[in-house]
Amino acid sequence: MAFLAQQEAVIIACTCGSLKPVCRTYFCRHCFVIRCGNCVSNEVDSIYCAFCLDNVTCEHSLSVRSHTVRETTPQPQQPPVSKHATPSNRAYYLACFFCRWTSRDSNIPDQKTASGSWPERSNTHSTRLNVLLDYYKSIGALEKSNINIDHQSYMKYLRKPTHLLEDQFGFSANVRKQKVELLKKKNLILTDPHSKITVEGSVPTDEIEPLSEDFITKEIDLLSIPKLEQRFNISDLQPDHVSQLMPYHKRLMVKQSQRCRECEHNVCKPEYNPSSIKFKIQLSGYFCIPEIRIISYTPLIAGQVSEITFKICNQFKESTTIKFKQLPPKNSEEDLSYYKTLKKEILLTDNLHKSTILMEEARIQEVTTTGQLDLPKCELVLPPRDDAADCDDLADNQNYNDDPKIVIWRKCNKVGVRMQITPNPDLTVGSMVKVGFLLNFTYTNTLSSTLENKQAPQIIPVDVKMFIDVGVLSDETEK
Amino acid sequence: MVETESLRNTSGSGFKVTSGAIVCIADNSTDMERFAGDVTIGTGSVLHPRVYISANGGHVDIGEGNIIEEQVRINNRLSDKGTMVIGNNNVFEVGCIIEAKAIGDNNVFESKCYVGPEVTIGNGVTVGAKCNLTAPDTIQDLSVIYGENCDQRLANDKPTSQASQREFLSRILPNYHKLFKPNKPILETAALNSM
Amino acid sequence: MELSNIYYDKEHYVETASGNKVSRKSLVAGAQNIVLTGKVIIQCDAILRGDLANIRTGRYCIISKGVVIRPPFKKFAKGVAFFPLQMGDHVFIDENTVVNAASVGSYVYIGKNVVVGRRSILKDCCYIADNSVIPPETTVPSFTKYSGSPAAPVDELPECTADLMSAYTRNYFTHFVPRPRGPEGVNVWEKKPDIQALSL
Amino acid sequence: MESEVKKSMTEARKSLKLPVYEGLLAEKTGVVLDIGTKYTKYGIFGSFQPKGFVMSQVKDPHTGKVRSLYDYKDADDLYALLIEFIRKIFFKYFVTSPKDKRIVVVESVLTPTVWRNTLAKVLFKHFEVLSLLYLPSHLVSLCTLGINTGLVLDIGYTEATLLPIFEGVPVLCAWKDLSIGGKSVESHIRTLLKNEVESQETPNPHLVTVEDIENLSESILEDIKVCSCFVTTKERHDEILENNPDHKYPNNFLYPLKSGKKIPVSGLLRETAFEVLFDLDLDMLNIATMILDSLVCVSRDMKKPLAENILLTGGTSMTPGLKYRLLQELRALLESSAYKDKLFIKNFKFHEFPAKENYVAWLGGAIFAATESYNKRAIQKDAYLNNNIIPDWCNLSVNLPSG
Repeated sequence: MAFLAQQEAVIIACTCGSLKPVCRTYFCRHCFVIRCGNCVSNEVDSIYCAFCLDNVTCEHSLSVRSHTVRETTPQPQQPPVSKHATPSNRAYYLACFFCRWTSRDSNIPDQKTASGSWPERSNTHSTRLNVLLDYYKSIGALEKSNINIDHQSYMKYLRKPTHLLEDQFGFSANVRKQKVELLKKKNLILTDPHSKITVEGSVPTDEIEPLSEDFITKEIDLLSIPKLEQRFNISDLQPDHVSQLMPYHKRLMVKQSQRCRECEHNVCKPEYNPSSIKFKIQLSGYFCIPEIRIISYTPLIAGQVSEITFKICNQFKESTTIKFKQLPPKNSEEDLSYYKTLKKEILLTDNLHKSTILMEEARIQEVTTTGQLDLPKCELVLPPRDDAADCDDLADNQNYNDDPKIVIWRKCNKVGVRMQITPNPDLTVGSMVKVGFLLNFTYTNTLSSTLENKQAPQIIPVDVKMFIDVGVLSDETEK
Repeated sequence: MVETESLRNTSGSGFKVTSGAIVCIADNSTDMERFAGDVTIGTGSVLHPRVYISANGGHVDIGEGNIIEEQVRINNRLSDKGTMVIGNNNVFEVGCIIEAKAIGDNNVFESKCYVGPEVTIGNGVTVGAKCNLTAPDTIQDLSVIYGENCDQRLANDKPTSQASQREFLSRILPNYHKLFKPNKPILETAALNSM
Repeated sequence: MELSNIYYDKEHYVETASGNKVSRKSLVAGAQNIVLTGKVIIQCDAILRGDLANIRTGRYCIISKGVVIRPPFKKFAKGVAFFPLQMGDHVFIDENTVVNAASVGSYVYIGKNVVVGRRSILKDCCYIADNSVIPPETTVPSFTKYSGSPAAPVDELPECTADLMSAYTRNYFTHFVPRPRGPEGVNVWEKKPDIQALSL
Repeated sequence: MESEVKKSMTEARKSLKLPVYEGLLAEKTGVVLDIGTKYTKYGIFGSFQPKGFVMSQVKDPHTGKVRSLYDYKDADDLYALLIEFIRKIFFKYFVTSPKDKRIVVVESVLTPTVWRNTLAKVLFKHFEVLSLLYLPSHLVSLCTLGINTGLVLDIGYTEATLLPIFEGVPVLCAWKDLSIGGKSVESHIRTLLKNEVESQETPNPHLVTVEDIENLSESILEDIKVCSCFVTTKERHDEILENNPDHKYPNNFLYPLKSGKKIPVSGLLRETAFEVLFDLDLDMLNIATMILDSLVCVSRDMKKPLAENILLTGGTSMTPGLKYRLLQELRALLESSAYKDKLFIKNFKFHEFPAKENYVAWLGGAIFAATESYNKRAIQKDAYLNNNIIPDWCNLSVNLPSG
């Protein structure tokens, strides 16, 4: 993604250990930790047809969830084709605007109405399969009803049907006994007055049709042979000639919402309406975590100091104070405590049934940094994001006691920072210089102040591990 | 009965527009080299602005009732310096590059497709958007070339006629564009335009 | 990586009162039918076919080199009609793309060499990858990335796409600056980085 | 005109809202997965055909490269791959969240423990499914026929596996497997193509070069295999071996590539590509000997019922002519000295499925999952979270008589 790729040079480590670009993370305003797609629970909010953008959930009952467009390849609809002007005489057929397939190609009769009534094909074997399904269902039901008789011994048998048969010279006595029992049970099933369902097993045959002569005599006509993918779209037929291809249902799409697994609050919840891009709750990391971008850097040479400038931008609606810290050494206690393992909790609900929530362990992804960043010791204060101020060119710099060696400019909620970078001396030319640091920023919790009245907003320091792909190492001689 | 008149352009070769054809000139006249060499455009054909036709390799003969949209490049690159014949009622959509040996009637060349010099196109063929035809081949009638891998299939009907679009365009385009008049030399039109 | 400045030659561009920057080398046909709401960039060799039907763009639309914006047509029993083409705010269209859509929403990114088919509808916040072909009459829903020919959804976009796109097009607009001329007539930028120029 | 435009637009919009909506998961139902080495079959409990086929591969979230699920480095790597894959299946194809859903996974009896455990971990811990049941693919294939005894030979993409089932009990000691399948056929096609291109005397600029063949993607080889190759009869194969001048090869054809170049595919290739299934390998094994060797292993009273209830499953077994040829080979081998006195059978019989062979195992799983037996056998979420164990036939802790 070109415009997102700019973001992807800067990667942050989520609390769960996954590495994500900032825009793919969330910030839970109840737990005050960073979350990402891997450590939130994704929920389906609404389902819609990507084609007509009709929402097919909520109040609609299952039976009327009936919006989907059919297609073979991308198959939109072609409405009227008939030359007759009166609507009653119009005929409709399906057509693909991409490959010009039409439903007439597959001998599907034209329809009188534009929507609906397209013939739905059923599995050719459905009669037989229904019989089989009923049969196995009756066995299953019987198995359930016999539960009191000898469920335990039966289960014991079922659970270890195989490993006792290692003796290749026949059944051991034990197995034979069990087999007799099994047969008894089978008879029981088949003679049970409650279920008279029996099934005729398939009849094997030794008359196999020989290879058709066509393969040897006929020319290959590639235009008439469908691709495997096209065959799979009609899984029960898997036709071998294009004239048998059928339209298939277009896939629906989902709108997902994300929920923090620890506190069960939503971190992101879109509006139901599929064409809306608004959110009821939107706690993307992009809006809370200060955004860092590289502006420029002098050529990177192994073991030598170069200069790099960053733009740091506060997208949050409250001001924030940021500090830079070195990454803790790998697998140190400090490091591991950063990756907060999601705890396993057992809740007791009303009826004293245990229900378990939250169970995933952190998956720490190793990052090897290949350069050292000389981090400024001072704190930086970033003013809040103010969309109106963007137009105002007279931003004042006086209020901040910035070290001019570090802060090179300020503009609204953005600040330009200069740092020294030293790529590792053993790095080879052309490899990526990656640096990492711990960014500590303050998050102002406005939620608590509004809820619990007149309490000063809570200011929470948050650590985030940042890794930046600065650029490739240049050749010393080129300088 | 169709009258044609030979015109001269900067490269000094013939550019013939049959009366009834509509050739739009782009607003700014920087593109004099848009039509180079011997080009004949049949009656009822509509050329949108910024079409490039190069007949430097040999004559280009465009038939009747074709629609040629902007950014289309038609190049005669035939190895034998022969005439490139384009039939009637074809549609060349935005940005396609045509170097074909011969083209029949009622074909559609969708946006940004490419037809190479060793390809012969039959009738009623659709070349899909961004499809490339480079290998020497004769594309049979009613073929449809489509998709990422330039898959081919046979349609059972020719593409729908574009006569109504052509009619609409020939009504609307003269209101907005300087036209290349069959009875005026291109130099004069261009001069008018740059004023 | 922050965008670096994109330079244009001042004499080749017309700047309107509402901040639109239109290349003289582009072709804007039927200008009376075209509305550019402001801060729109139209680069050289781009073609806008306002002669066929109305075209309306929102603010901060970037139309790169060689792009064709063309209202789509539809056939009826009684002839042909070209439909007006609507475009939202913060739309970026990369080089040599053909847009035949009926409407393009806001915060839309369309890559290089894309063909957007007739009467297709690109909803707000969608992304069309380079070299894709959107078949005619397709609807591209919000927060999806479409790619391939025929284009199909391949990915989802982050929830903050609207902000990312608006930051991107604003940034592009501020970095789209006239080529500075030093005393020797060479590019000043190459000699000394102008930090202020990059500060937005 | 304008009113016409408007009218047509509304009409078009109306017509787009076509009906027929394909199943969201209802409350009581669940999802059956058969994750094959090449294609994964997915569908709903009790339905008669899979909702779809999808390649068993995902885009690596970090490198962006497409990777097969079976190319995992270790359990952690597999965990990450499976998360992506299961997410794709549920959110893209089933448009629903797997949370609190019932799942059936159809798998081979010899699936590696790490695979089973990791998949269970992904489903329970990451996606919080309600219950999970692993079903052995060979065993459930019988459910599609309503029989209890059968010799199931599954010829898949990377390997052919065989397991006899007698009265519903897998006879594990007669298990056979051989690493031949669709993949070996494809690599054989590549070799044959290379030979053909090399043997051309005058290089044709419009035909592919040896290099092109080496770089040919697997999907193109697969397409050549599917659209043109077949299993020839034993008689014709013998003719080819004898170099019989009267042998009439099938037609050659040119397979066009996107680059404009063409691949010459000869009749010889079309006819012999599948011979890798029947050529004896170093251990003198092929798919026919697998069946016979397995029959040798089982006790005498099982031989005849098994030989007369052969089930051929797996995508590769759909190849035209394969079943006929296999029967021919079996009959010929029965007369050979190696098997003549060991087997006391006269005939072989095959079953026809009410389905396509490549999703038979899935169908068996779907039928089984629709019964009450599912709830009894499935591992429930709470049970898994308490002890983190997936019962397995080879795990003693769950198979002790007291358990």
